[in-house]
Amino acid sequence: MIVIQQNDFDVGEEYKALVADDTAAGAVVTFVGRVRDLNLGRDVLGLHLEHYPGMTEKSLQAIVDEAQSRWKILRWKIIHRIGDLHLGDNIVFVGVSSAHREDAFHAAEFLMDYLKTRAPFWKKELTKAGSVWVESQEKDLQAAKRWE
Amino acid sequence: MIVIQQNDFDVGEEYKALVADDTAAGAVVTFVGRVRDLNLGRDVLGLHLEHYPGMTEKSLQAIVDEAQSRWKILRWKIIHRIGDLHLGDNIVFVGVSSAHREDAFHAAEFLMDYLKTRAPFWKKELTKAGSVWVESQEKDLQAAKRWE
Amino acid sequence: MITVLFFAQLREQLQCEKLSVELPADSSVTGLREKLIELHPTWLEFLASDKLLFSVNQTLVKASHVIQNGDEVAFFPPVTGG
Amino acid sequence: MITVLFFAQLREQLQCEKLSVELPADSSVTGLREKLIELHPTWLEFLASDKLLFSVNQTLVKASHVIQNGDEVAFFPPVTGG
Repeated sequence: MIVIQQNDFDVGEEYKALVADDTAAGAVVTFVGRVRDLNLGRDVLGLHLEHYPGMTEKSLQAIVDEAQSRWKILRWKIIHRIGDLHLGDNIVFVGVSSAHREDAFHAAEFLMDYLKTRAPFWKKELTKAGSVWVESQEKDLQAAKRWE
Repeated sequence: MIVIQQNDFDVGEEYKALVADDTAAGAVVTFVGRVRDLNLGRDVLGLHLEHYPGMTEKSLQAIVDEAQSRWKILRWKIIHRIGDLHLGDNIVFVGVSSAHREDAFHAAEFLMDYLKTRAPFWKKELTKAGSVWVESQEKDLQAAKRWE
Repeated sequence: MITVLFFAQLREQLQCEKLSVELPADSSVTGLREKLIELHPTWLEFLASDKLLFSVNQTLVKASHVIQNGDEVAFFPPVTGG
Repeated sequence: MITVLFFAQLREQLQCEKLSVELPADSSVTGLREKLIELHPTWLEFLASDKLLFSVNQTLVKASHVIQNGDEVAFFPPVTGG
């Protein structure tokens, strides 16, 4: 399931939903991305997250479809927060369950690498020096290229 | 922290401990391994997990030391259950926080691959046909070799 | 009629979130971009960036993609979510 | 005196979890294995497996590793945790 919301999420509840009544799920990987204090040397106080309603969900579904064609996934969930976030807040959750750990690890990492480079979200950082739109990073493009 | 215990663990609580008061943690990866119903074609009802007290903890610490020499890890935790487990029970938890997702993903996957091949735990499967010690698997050795 | 959307810093630079425009048949995204610059000459420096991405009906496309009447076209900078 | 431990199926096969044994100076793990088979001839088929792993004082070692008086030596099958 793909969820775009302002509200926070609860990792414990998401884990429970990924495995509830599923005794085939031998491996579960979760990833959480958070607002951290230092990004590329800038002191970050918070973030504003913008997205493209409709296209964001569509892009994420295409990324999930691609992951499912590559790995055996039992259940998955992607949550991405939008709006104003503070230091230490959760931004994104990706959870994948599978019979085997290789599938769960690789699918989760792939989902994050593609989300970072293909899903229409934009971050504006609030720092002491003012607010500035985050530039895309070459290392994220390189990370996504590993899967081609 | 390394914990070997019979009791279950709570993924939500473990996530909270990994990030509490740490605004440097931009990325958190958790892995949970569970007792699944079908292993190598056998219908599994449950598991008995044996370990080598003392050496198990020492082996896991060596694996964590190796991971810390390769990736920038902020916090980490490994929990492995022992004794009798049932279908769908959690077996192992690995959690890693880092500034960046590559470090968190790779460290967590490395910890699991090395735990699987180097930490003295042994599984006995309970199936309808009786109980049998699990054989080590070539694919786990291959997974661990990727990191050499 | 074509609906055009702008996001993130591009939206702020153009001071425009959404507009509607008439295009000749068989116009491409490049043609739309030229039309927008013709209508708003000050947009040139922002719309000329070779880093901009384009979507038509919420799917990423190349600049040569041909636009149909009724399409929703968006221009935006490289994405930075996650 | 050397303390010897067995784990998992090996412990069940030998019907032994722990024993103490005297060894000549400079004995290796291989020497200990030979000594154990001498003391318990029925253990031959189980201790002969080339898949067995050995640890001395809770660190994995090779069969050529020399054992000191007071060491804790363990024999066990390949690990299967996680």
